[in-house]
Amino acid sequence: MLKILKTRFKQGCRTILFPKAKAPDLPQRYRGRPIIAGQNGSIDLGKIFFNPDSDIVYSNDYSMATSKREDLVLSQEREMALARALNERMLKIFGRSLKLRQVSAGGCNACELDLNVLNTPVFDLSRFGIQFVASPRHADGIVVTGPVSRNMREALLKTYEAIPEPKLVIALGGCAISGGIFSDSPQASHGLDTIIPVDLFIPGCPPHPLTTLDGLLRLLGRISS
Amino acid sequence: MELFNGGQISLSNIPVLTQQGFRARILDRCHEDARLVNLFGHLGTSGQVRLSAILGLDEEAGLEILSTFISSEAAQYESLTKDLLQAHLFEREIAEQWAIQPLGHPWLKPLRYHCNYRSATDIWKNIANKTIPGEYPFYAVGGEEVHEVGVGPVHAGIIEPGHFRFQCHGEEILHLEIQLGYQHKGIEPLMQGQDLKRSVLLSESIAGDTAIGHSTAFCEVVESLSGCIISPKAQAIRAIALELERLANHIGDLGALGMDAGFLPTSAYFGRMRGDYLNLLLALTGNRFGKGLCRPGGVLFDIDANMAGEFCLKLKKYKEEFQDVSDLLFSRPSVLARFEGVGVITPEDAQKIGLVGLAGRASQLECDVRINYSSGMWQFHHVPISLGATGDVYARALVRRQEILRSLEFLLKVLPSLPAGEIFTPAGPMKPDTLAVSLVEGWRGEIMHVGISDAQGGFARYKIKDPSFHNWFGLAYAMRGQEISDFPLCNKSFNLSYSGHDL
Amino acid sequence: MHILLLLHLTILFVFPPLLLGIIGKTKAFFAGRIGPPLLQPYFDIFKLMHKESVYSVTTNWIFMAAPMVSTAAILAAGTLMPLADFKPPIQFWGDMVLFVYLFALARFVIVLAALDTGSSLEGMGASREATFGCLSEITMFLNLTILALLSRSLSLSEIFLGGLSSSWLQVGPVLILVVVSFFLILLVENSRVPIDDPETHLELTMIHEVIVLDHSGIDLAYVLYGKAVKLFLFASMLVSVIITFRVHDFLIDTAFFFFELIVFAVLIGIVESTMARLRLNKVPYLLFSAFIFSIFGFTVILVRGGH
Amino acid sequence: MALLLISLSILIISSLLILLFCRSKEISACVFLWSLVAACGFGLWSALSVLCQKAMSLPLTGVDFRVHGTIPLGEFYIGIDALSAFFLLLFFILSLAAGIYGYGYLRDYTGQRNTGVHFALYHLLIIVITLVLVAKNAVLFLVAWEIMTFVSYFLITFYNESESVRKAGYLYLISTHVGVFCLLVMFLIMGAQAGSMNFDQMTATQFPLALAALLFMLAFVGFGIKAGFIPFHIWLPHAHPAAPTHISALLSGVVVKLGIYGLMRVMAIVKDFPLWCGVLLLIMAAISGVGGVLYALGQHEIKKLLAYHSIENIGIITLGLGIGMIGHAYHQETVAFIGYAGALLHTFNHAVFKGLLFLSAGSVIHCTHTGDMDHMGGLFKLLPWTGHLFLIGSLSICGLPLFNGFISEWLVYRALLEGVFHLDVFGIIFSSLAIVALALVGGLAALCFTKAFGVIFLGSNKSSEGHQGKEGRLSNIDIKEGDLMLRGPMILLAAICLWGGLFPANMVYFAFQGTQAITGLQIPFVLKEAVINPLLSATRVLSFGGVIFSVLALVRDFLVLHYPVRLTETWSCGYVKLSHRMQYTASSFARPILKIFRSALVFRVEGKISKEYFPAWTSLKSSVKDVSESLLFRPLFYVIKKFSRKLKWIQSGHTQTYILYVFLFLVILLVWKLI
Repeated sequence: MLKILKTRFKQGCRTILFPKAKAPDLPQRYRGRPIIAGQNGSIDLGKIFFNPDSDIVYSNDYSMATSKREDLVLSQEREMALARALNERMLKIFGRSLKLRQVSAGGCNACELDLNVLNTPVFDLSRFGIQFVASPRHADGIVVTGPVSRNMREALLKTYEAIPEPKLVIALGGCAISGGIFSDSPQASHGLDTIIPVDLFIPGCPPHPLTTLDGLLRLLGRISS
Repeated sequence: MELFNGGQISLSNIPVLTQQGFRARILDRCHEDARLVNLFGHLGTSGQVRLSAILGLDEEAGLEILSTFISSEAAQYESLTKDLLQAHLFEREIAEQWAIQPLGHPWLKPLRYHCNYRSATDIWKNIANKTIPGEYPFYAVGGEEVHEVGVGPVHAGIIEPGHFRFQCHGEEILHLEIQLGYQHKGIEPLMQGQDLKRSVLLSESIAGDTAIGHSTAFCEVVESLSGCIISPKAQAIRAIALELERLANHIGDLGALGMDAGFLPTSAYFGRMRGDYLNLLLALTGNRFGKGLCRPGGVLFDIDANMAGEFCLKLKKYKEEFQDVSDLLFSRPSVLARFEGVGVITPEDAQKIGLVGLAGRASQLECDVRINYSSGMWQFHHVPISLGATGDVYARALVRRQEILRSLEFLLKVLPSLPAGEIFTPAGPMKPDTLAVSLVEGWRGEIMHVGISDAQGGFARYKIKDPSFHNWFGLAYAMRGQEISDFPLCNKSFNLSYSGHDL
Repeated sequence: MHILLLLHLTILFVFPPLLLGIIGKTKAFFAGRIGPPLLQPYFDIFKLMHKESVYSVTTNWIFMAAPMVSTAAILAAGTLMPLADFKPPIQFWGDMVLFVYLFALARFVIVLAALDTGSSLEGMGASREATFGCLSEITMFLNLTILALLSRSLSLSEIFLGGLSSSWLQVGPVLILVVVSFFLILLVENSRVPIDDPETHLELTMIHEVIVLDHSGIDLAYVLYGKAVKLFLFASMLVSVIITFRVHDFLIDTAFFFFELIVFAVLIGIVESTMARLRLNKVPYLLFSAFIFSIFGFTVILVRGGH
Repeated sequence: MALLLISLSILIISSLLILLFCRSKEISACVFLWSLVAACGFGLWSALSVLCQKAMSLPLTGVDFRVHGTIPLGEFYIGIDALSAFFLLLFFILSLAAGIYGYGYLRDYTGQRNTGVHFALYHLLIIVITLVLVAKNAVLFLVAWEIMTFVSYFLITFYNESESVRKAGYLYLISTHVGVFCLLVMFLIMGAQAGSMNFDQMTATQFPLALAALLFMLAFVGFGIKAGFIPFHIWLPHAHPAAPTHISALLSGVVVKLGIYGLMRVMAIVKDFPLWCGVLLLIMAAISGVGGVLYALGQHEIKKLLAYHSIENIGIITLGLGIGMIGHAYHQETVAFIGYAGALLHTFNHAVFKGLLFLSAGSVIHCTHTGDMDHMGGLFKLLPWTGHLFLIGSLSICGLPLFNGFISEWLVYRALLEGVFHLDVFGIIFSSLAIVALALVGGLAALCFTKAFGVIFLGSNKSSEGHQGKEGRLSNIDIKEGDLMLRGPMILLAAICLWGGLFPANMVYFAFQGTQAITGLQIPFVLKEAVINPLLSATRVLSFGGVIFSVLALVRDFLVLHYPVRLTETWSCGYVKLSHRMQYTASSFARPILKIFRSALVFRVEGKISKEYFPAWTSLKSSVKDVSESLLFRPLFYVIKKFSRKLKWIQSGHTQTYILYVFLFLVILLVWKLI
């Protein structure tokens, strides 16, 4: 008991104060939201791999989640439209309590791991009333990762079906949004929104936990742009 | 024919045996001191399927390669599995990929549910057209009193999909069969072809948690084929990243083990500490999983003296923290009571199943690529092998703890004395019609990539083997006679990759 | 008098989910995080009331009715339990038997509802719940017998409202044993660590969640609420045994009672943070030791002649 | 009394009529049905009229019917006191229900047996059981008892085509005859002491304590075998499943209870026993209760499970009796009264809900053609009536509030708890151990019935795919609910269960009447109030619960208006192809608890976990072996068999020898009369 307390005080409370305070700085090399350099280009956040050896210039900005698939396409002309809060009725229901079920549908496990990170004390998703639950019956939405492989498609639909209305769908990571790196494979599909309606797109390979958190909080109206 | 880690051999130099000779040779060698490291098929020049086996001679740091041809008319051969358990999944894989029947295979069931690579009639009558992984002939214990528990593919936790079918009576598991394939994306065919830039990205996504391990293996194959020798600094940075990856995952696993044992503090602390290492990887590579670091010819990100110093400082602090928290975990009797004696794999079983990596070491198998097949950085810095004695969850946790400490020591030794030099030397074109192998000790164990180049300078066949491929059967076997409520804990102690298995 | 009864019922209906919130906060403290808000259980219940209910085609009305029956049974049991100085609305000689049997009824229907889904996962939860439940019931009865013997009453309200006031001085050790045994029973009955971990959400290890894996919407809200009330009732029973001291000032006593309950919830949080779970096949040993504790207590009374 | 005689004569006449018309199935069945209804109606009327006699101050009053010198040493002397009336009440209710059910059940019977004979035997059984209950002469009692044994033997072996049924019948005969021997000795001693074989004189006689103890032991064994105390129970789980359903119900509900009646009658006659007798009864009760339910948990066959539950409930009844005797020995009449009343009430309640359970189990077996629970599943949708009725029976037998089982268990608890208050250390120890045993029995019974109900009626059918026809499995098509003749009796019994749970006052009052007959003492009005009032308060708690339930249901209905309900599959982790094996079996459900009690049971699991990497086909089977059967009775029967072989010379087979035996018997009788 004493040992536990001692360790506890050595560890301290590590939860970041985000969104009330600014999020901790991300390192220089972090590849966040791309900067549109040229005048002619448009970049689809759902299709890029955030790899360093591409022509894209990346900024340090982690907020990238959007409510609509087309908002992920960055272009010179307009400001990026980040995710908007749910409507008032949905916010009344989910504002303080949102239970999610995660469905891993053919990804590489990186998105899953960084989603798990949100449950660690640092990000502490539970303080917003958001929690991951075992049964879709208890859930208010699903977070889908991976390119929805052919073998997972039916299981995904079953899970979606099992969740009581009203429900949310969140596509996490480039693979879920567009098939990502696997989009050439006959085993993968080309975007979750071609299968079920999606409420939140969180791009990245995998998305940084802050990107995910930022997206979720925007959806719940905890961060307004 | 002898090969070494990172070596290559012209296709024409690979010995071709008769089917009987092939079988006899593998069985002979594996009943002595060798083990089956890889067994795969690829198309021969005349349209026949060529089976190649790679045997590992752990003590001599050598690999033996041999092959045989299977004619496409009589697509069958006598199964190895009935005499050599290690071949079990390899043969199922071959049967699925090439529609070749291993005669007498005791457990011939589909693996990933896809069309075979030579467009022949499936041995399961076109399994790929049926509703996917629903049709699977599970082993069933008879009697009306037995019930089955099916878990997955959508699991309770945030983990990858797979289906576990338990035959239970009360809480006792009579038999567990694991059916995977849900994560199948067809990576191997995608890797084949000319676009190496795309292939390296794919290699980072074979298993997201082992991005460094797999991309290193891929780069080594390409470098071997193109004769590119990378600089010591690049080797060092790869090794550092690999160890950071190991640290992050091992610590995360210890946290998850604490979680499944229901011990709250350590699971929270370890969960956070895992993030520290991921953040180091983020600082180094710009990605929390190290995606984008390894490229054929070296690495894309440098560690300068500043960064090395900063890393060292942080790692020292992290080491202290780790010791505190792991002491807490390993000193709680209530935790140890959960760990001990659960999911035991005896050394004999481990050897027969062919466990590799961490799970093997927990069962006293001395298998560590960094030591047995050392290459690159590992030739200069030896990491002592960490062995467990009991082969249970406790041993697997303990091996993790030891490896964490040893990896930290390694990093603290390597970081201050980084070699100078370039980090990237562009690789040239690949030698045609050549086979190259590379072995990397990922955090789960032995990763093996085999690349066979075609005449155009791309890959004609790319074979990936994640350590999980060897170990899944070990997990299923370890659960016999255990309580079903101990399964999540035991599963976590192996923490195998679904994606790495399903490809 | 009617106002007091009304107050009793108000506390019974409103307060219970807060205990879960307090436990959550305590655990968050040990984990070094901020943790869910204190009122999170209320938010969850509110949210669930605004969701549809999904039923399996396998189920019958039992599945639908079970959460209501069990919650009603638990709340009915609450009408027998004195809270602070509030006399319960109903009391009679021998009501402790009804008290325990109402919990048994609640468990019975929930177990049936679990079997109604025809899934082996729920079956697993049902089997565990039923097994541990029937083992904890005997200790429950033995403890209540001891308390009845000490307070010379068969009515919960008389036992807990002053019936034990002199017992701590006379047979303190016995009460300590009873309290320990009660506490273990509380942990088992409410699926807390070390029997079950409310934090893990793995089908194969759980009891509390796997048994209601298929419930959704308002049904799930009832289940969660019923569980909170059950925990509340057990906690107030235990608190009433531990602290028999009263200053006989209505406000102070009431405030003190709530303070005790909060401390108690923190205590549960601490237990959950400092212990790992038992292996499921070891839980019967825990129950057995709870039984042994109360047998010891009982023996001491007989030897000391405290009756 | 006159009513009862009318009832008896109806039965006698109609059984003769049935035999007369037994060629015609329709007529005999029709006569059977209406005579049964009439006879039971009159019988119930007579029993109720005795129980309701508020003015009855003396327990043994009632109008007697007496025919002198009809039997050697005895006379046809019958009379109804409150104890008899109480048992008559439950007996007529159950025989009415079981009889109607039997009518419905056998109407479609197409086998070899003559149903007319069966019906006549059924009437005969009612007659003799009535005689047992109202006999006021020991010889009459014994004669009726003996006839009853034979009649029930013939009824059990109605399906005597099968070997197991015949074996069960023999086992029943042998066991009960060991009992009858004890009873004969007991009554002879009583008669010798009292100088008469009439119960009246016996009651008036004072028995010395040592003799009382001897009598108790004889009664304990003699009636214990009938009642099925562990370890005398071995015939019971064999005989009950073997009999046709309505006979099982009657056996479990009434015939077994006659053992209890006998014990109570002996208590009424002898009154003062040494303390240890009560303690022994209490211990045996605890063993029977816990043992019965544990054995029940290990059963796979529904009727066997129910049969073992009879043993369990006999245990609960006897707990009440035991604490009553202990209380009486301590002169703590409060404890004694409540204990006896609890025992009586539970006897009644058990008869009702066990009857209900047997009848509904019979319906299930009738539809599915199997008794193995692991072959059933999902029947709630196919057999909604039977399912609901079985559910009510289950809730009652588990003693859960709202149903009658709770009331009688509450009384037994109350008696034990009063025992804790009123007795000395010794008494406290035993009564509190009995509380623990009762709590354990209650918990285990709940476990057992969640298992039985859940596995039989809930989930999905375990034979729904690909297995039809194999091992006598059922297919869904031929599962149909029985008609009103089958349902009606069950509905009647279920209604009594609910009525007894919600309005307990009447039945408790009747039980007190019976108690007065046992103790021969007047129960103070205050005590009656002190027992009945709390039960009324309990009803208030339940109605409060009912109000809460309605509020919750209203809230739910309101919400469902806005968020409608949706139907889909059971969540199965997203797996595509489910199998019926993916649900809990009865055996799996009970395994954890059986494992915990494995030291007390012989719990065997056949079929080992294969250590092969790729195991070949194996199968698993578990069973609970009845310890007393294998350890006690098999050796005992062996000895008896050997012994009787040595006595074979008596049975010489020559007519002359038998005539000699008859002659000798007559001489002995003559000598007795002359003395």
